[in-house]
Amino acid sequence: MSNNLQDKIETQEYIVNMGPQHPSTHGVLRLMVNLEGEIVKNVDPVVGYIHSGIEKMTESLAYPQIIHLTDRMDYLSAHMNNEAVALCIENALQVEVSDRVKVIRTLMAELQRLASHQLWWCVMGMDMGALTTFFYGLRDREMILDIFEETCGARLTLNYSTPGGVMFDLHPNFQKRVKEFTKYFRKVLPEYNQLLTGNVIFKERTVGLGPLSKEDAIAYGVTGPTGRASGFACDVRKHNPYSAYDRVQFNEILRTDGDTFGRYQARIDEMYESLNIIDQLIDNIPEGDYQAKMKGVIKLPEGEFYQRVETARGELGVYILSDGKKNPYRVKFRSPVFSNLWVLNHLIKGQKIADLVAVMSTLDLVIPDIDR
Amino acid sequence: MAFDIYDFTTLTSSIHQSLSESLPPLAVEMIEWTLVGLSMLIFVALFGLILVYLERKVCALFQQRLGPMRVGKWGLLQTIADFVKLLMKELITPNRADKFLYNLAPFIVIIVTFMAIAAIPFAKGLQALDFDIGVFYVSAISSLGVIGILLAGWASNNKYSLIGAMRSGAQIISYELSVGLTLITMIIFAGTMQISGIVDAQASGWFIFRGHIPAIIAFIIFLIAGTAETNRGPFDLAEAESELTAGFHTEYSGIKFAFFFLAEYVNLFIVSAMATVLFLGGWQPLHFGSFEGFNQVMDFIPPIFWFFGKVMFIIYMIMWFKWTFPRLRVDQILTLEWKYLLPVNLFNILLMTLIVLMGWHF
Amino acid sequence: MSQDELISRLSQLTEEVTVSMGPQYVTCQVAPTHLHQFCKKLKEEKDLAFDYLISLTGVDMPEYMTTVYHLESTTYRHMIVVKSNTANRTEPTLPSVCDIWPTALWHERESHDLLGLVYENNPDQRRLFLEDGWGFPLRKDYSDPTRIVER
Amino acid sequence: MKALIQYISTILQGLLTLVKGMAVTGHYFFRPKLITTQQYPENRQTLKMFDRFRGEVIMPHDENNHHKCTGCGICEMNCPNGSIEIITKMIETPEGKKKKVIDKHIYHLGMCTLCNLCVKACPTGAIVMGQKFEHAVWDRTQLTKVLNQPGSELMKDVKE
Repeated sequence: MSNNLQDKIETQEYIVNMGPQHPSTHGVLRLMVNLEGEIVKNVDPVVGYIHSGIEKMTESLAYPQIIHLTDRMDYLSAHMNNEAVALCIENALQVEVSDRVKVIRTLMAELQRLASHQLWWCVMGMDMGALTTFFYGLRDREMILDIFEETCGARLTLNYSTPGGVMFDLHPNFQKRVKEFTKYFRKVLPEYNQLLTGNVIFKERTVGLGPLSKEDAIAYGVTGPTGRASGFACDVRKHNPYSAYDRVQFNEILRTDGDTFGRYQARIDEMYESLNIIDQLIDNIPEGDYQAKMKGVIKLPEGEFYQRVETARGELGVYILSDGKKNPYRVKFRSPVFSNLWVLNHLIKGQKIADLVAVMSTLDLVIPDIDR
Repeated sequence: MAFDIYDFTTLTSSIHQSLSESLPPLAVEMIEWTLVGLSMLIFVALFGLILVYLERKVCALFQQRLGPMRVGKWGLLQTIADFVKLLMKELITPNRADKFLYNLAPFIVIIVTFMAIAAIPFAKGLQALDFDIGVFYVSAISSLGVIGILLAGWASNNKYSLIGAMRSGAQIISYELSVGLTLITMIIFAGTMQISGIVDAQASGWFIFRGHIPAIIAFIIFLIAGTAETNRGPFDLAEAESELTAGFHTEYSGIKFAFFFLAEYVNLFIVSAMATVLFLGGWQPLHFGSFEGFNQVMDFIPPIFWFFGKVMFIIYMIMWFKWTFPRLRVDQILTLEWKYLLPVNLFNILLMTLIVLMGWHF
Repeated sequence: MSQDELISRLSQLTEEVTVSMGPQYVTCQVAPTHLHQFCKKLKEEKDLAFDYLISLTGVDMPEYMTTVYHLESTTYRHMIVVKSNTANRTEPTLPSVCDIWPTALWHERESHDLLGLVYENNPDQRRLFLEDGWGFPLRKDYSDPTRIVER
Repeated sequence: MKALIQYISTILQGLLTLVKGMAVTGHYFFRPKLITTQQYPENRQTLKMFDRFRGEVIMPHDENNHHKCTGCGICEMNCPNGSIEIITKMIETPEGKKKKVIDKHIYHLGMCTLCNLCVKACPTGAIVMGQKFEHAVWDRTQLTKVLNQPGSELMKDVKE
């Protein structure tokens, strides 16, 4: 009888559908999680819920108009996205921008990186269940957004870089505000460490979780702090300097552990490096034009152009194929999050559901950057 | 009707007498039970609302926010507005849910919390049930709540709910052990399981001072295990918002959800009240050896304020835990219990027994 | 390796490749039949060591379909561009390089989704963003009168 | 014995890190003055946006109901989203010449991404970015605005 019953019981695969609406996917990412009890057996990300067809839209837009679309890819590193397209166009046209523009762009990029990492930090804490971190991170990020708003007129979708320069000159208050911010933030960052980094529960949950080897990081094309935590030297700022990165001293944060805690620590360390870069530049912003002379209608010469920049999440590549008209023939954005996402399954197999959330938040996913 | 804020036995006995004069004993019994039940009901509803408001304000202050500010002065009426909203919401039952169990679960949870609250001594003479095994009764009843959570998770026909319920089951079964062992530690010290007896024994000094090292260790363990018992703070795996959306009560809406919500806060009160009774002297005021003037000032504060002051302090501590720490993972919760709390607890019992035997306490 | 050295070194690698200097990087044009073999060599030759596939782009030229590979060596920090064309527009087929660089798996899937390029031996050629049966929006002849407004 | 000491020290160290974390939150709990949130609709009067804030495109008019828009259509060309439509009309100037002037400068706020390209491109500085940020309306059609006021004219000294 009992044998008979056992035969009748069917064991089904326990597939939990995380998303597209789920608190920890930070957007409309859907994960089909195959579970065995608490253990994750397989994760299949399903993307495309917020695909906006930016690559197709660019084919019918003029070059200066493309830039504002890139704000909407990785909205947390909007300035770096703008900068990438602007640099690519300048590169193709052989336009030399003034030193002032270069320094402004670098400063803005580093502020943006800080803002992005702050948001990542507070969301990471929230995913781990420490809700208070969320408010502390946002509190500090607000200061950077105010700086942006004062200079660029927008907080998130900056659209600040234009081909040949920047949209506005720096606001007179800019230097004062940034100095205030760096002073304040250097004081607050140790608090971040006290609250979350050193916490025994946090350490227990992250150290040794989801390790990614250097070889795998290169093979999967995992860049940014995520890749650098595994030892993959992929900092474009260091290896292919653009804007003013060749004139500042900073360290490329390279770690060897490559686990969740390593990725966490890499970002915390990067915040210090960003503060260093800002400190080096903020007092010597050279005078000059904030916008180089450009033609009314920008036409790129025939050919293909590629520009790499380092966003807060990794390497962004802009590939423009031009046929000499005022619209590009084909634009491709090699977005960092698109490549970083797919390593998730590799990292999470055999771990628990709670770990899935932790690993996902250290990959620092921004969904519109996947879907573009 | 005699009323004495320092001793409620006069009030209760005068009510009993005035009723007995005109009514047969059975009717007196019935009326008294109804009165007690009603006052408990009102207390739970009111205190739940106050606790929810407090939690929102406290967490807002931890997070540098203002918290509810709109409804009433400083948002004082916010929770009442929320309660009215919850009352008016549609009760949704998922299509393929087990209807009977699904509807039963919130009632189990709320009834169990009511049963436990009966044994809590609010002040001298203000206690509904005073068994000679009171501590045992509270610990036995409070572990029944997990049945409601398990039923809710299973009957919802939701995968998140089921995972949450299973986690909750594993967690509460483990932490029941720690709570029980700390209770035993303190029972050894008090020499009685009767709650009123335990409180009376602390008239000369709270157990946490008199029992020194083992009592402090037991207090810390009780706080940790108690937080876990209430499914709160770093132990809120059953709900685990960022993992399981809302865990076992994902599918509940309206007043059924409110029952779970209320039960969580009443459980919080029960755990804090038990900690108060066992470690902080229940409603006994704070006395320091021979400082007569100080002791008299302390005596002047009515016991009911002493009791609620201590309870609020412990509730504040538990809220502080919740709004500071990240959540533990399910295997770490079990590790913490079985590898750390249990051995320390067992050792602590030995230590306490030794101290009681040798009379090394104050 | 400087770019001139790269050109000569790459030309020696196989005969079926035309190496030229692009606007920024050395560009190799390879026939689809030899693409996989060529890429394998690019990764495995000790002095080339192109172990990092930065970007994989499908392009629809009106006459043919192209896939552009941007490669970098993490040891030597040199970059090249590899291109491969297929003239067949109804079923444009290229060999997959996902066994050489695993990241190509999803870049190829994206390219397959948006341009209809088929990558042989890619184990996961489901649509990525769009539903089955949708057209290929990044092709130049794609038309969608309801969703695309011509300017 | 060594294992026992290690066991106890892990417990104590773990507790210490927890207390450290609680010190941070406790620090802020007892300093309600540091609260940074604002009560938005209540502080509307004192809320001032930065002067470069991009809220919407507006066309400033002077006291004589004159604006600077010549109707050249450069903003329409520069707009990436097609949120600006220029409708011009021909009028006869007092000298008897025919002249093209703006009839309606239609602006779809619902399609606008506030990228500032039109303002930057405008040769006469006729349109600027406004400070208003409360754009919620009941009906989508209310988001389509005509920027030049009815009966308004081109300023005298604006070169075409």
